[in-house]
Formats: sequence, structure tokens, C-alpha cells
Amino acid sequence: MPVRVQPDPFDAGGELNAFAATVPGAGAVVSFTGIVRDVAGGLSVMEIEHYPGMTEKAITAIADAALARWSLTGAQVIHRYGRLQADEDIMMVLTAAPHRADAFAAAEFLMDYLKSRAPFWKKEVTAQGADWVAAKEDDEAALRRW
Amino acid sequence: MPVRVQPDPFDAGGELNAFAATVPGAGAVVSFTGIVRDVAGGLSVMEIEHYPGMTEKAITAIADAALARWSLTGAQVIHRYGRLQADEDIMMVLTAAPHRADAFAAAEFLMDYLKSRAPFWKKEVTAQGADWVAAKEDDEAALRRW
Amino acid sequence: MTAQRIDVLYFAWVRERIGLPRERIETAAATVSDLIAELCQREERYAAAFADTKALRVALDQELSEFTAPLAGVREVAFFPPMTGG
Amino acid sequence: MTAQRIDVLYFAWVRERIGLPRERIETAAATVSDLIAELCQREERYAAAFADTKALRVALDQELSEFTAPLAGVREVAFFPPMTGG
Repeated sequence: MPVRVQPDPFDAGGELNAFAATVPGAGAVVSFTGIVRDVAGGLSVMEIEHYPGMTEKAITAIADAALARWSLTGAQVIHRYGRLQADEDIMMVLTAAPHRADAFAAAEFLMDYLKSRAPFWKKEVTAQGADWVAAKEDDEAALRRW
Repeated sequence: MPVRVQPDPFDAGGELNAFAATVPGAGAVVSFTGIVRDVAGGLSVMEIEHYPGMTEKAITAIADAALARWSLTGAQVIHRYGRLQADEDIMMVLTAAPHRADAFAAAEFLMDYLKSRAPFWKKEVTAQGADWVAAKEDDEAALRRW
Repeated sequence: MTAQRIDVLYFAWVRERIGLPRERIETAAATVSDLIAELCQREERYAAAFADTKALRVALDQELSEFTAPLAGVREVAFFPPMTGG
Repeated sequence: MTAQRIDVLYFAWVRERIGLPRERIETAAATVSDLIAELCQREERYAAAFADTKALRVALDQELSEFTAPLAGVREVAFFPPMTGG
């Protein structure tokens, strides 16, 4: 279960094709791409901090849980850190399975856990200053369905 | 809501990137790719028949229902017909939304409806003969959750 | 009801059993079910294709419909098995 | 419990309030809560960072843990706000 944590941009389409080429027997491939949104307008940069060492470990644990729970032929997570601009891709989850229900469920599960259990913190920097993004109660609630 | 029904192969990664470039304001992009599986072994070709005219109309209606129901910044469906080999991409659904829950739900909804309500029929041709793929009760059941 | 001309289309194994993808029919059938009954009386291959209507779906002018639906004004009727897209 | 050396890491606004990303601490604190109490007595900036532990998470040797967890044998403690990845 490849996990990549990197400062560099990645090419979502290229990642999708590369992943799909490595999952023989898949009938369904699901990808999720998370993108920097300039919600309030005026975002000059988003800074993503992470906890080197723990990050890879936490994501691998989340992914192993997905592989144990659903019938998958593959799963992959890519997550960036550092300074990102609006509309840049932050992260990507890829899942492959014989059947679509498994691929969808595993991708949503991975996203829900990455949101609240992988050690990343987002800070939005605007002309008015910098603010750490607050965790959402919605995201914590999303975990309870699994 | 672009709908493409075509005999030609498509490049899933290229479609994902092209779609993502046209959905400003999206924080989440979900893609689903359906792939020809050689379930029993020995598939020589899968033939996909469709109902020209109704196909585009049915998919557009399904997609309009998704756009009405979830907060999306875009949705796209590509579906092939004709003769396909094992491991070729059959179809793709793309959704974009400010929030991930909407993008995931709309993609699953589109898939569930495409499976059972868009006029496509699959035939598996092996050395032993040709068989029309039977509709699955699971797929009909999947519709009832929406 | 007066007779009308309707294009009748067949897909997948319905097409294979009947042996043609489409035909134009002059009919006074009031509903889809009436049209099926009329076709079944024509030839054995129609009776074979329509033997189990639970295994069939119908579209009227390219919209999924019911076997009880009236045919008045309809220009295109399509018969096919449950769809297996995606 | 005897004193041990622990690397203490701070992330996001915890790091900003305390003013450093990590430090090595010699402590005899038995639990995470004890360690927090000890840090809070040191300087105001620690007290500010740890004022509301409900807003904080802790990891012991890179595994999410509880404030009641024992520190015996732990080499790395990290404090941070709820995570906002994805």
C-alpha cells in the first residue's frame, strides 16, 4: 500500500493511470483529489504542516485497516505538505476493487480517517493574517459511521 | 453536464485532468473508472450494445438529478460501446464539489443509476460461446438507497 | 383507437430472439401489453422473446415506461432486458 | 518513577504558542497529564498552550494516545491540535 508524503506537486491524471496499471483484476477504480479552496477569497497561500515519521505510519495504519475491511486489489495515498496555492491539488486517494461498492467505501473511509487521524495541519494565509484551519465537527462525526 | 457515449477508448488520467481544469471552486474531485473484468477467465471480447438517442437522454436525466440533489461544481459521464477487451476502461464518472461528501455521494448515485437505468447491455464472448450479462439484484437494490 | 405506425426496437437478447433490430408496425394496440399480445400472435419468435415480460423493460419514445402505458401518440417503442451498463 | 529524557514535539498553533518545534526534557512525570502540569509551571507560554487540553491531542512514540497514558519507556511525546488533513 504505497503512501507518499511529499512537498512537490503531483499529476493527478498521471497518478490515476499509473495506479490503474498496477491493480490487475480490478473492475472499479475510484480516485479522490483534494484541492486548495480559496473559501473566503484572498488566500495567498495555504501552509500544510505535518509530523514526519508519524504521518507515514498513521496513513499506513489507516490503509491497512481499509485493506483488511474491504475486498481491494490496491490502494494508494499521496499527500502534500508545505506551501500550496489556491486550486493546487493537496492530496489524492486511489482505490481499486473487483466491485464498485468496495472501491467507493474504501476511498470514503480513507478520506474520513485522513481528515481527522493523519497528523496534518492546515494554515490559511491571507492579506489579513494567518489562521489555522479548525477541525470540523462534521469530520469527527464522519468517522463514527465506520 | 457533458455526456459522451463513444466506441473509442479514452484516457482516464487525461479525462480526470481535463475535468478538474473546468470546475473552479471545487475542493473535491471524485472519479470512478469501470474496467472490463475477465471474471471466469477466457474472455475474448465484451460487446456493449446501447440504444442511440435514448442513452444520451437517460444519462443526461440521471446527471441532472445528481446536480439538483447535491451541491456540485461539475459532473461528467463517459461510456463506451462496441467491442472491448479485458482490462479496457468501459466508462468513467467524474464529479466535483466544494465538499467531499457531495462529490462521493453524487458519483455513487450516478454509478448506481448508470448500472440499471442507462440503456446499455453487456455480452461476454468466450471460446465457449456468448452470454448476455444478467442484471444483478444487488444493482437494483443499490438504487433503493437514494 | 385508430391504427398508427410505430417503430418497434429490440435490444440485446430480445433483438437476437426476434431476429431484427427494428421494424415499423401498423397497429391499433391501445397499450404496450396489447402490442405485445399482438406481436406474440404473429410468430413463434415473438412469443419466445415476450414469454416472460418480468424479464423485460419497455421504453416509449426513449423514456422508460410501464407495460400498462397507452400507446396513443407514441412513435417509438423499445423492448429490452434489464440494463447492465456501468 | 525515576527521571527519564523525553523528546517533546509541538505542532501547529501549539508550536507557535510555545515558540519552538521540539525540546528534550528530563522529567519524572508518570503520565502525560503530569508532564503537562510540569510544563505549565515552567513558563506562561506553556500554560497558554495547554490551557484547554480538550483542544489538544497527544501522540506517544508517534501513536495517538490519551492524556492519562503512562510515560514509562516513552521516548517521544507530541502535542498538537485536532488534525486537519485531507
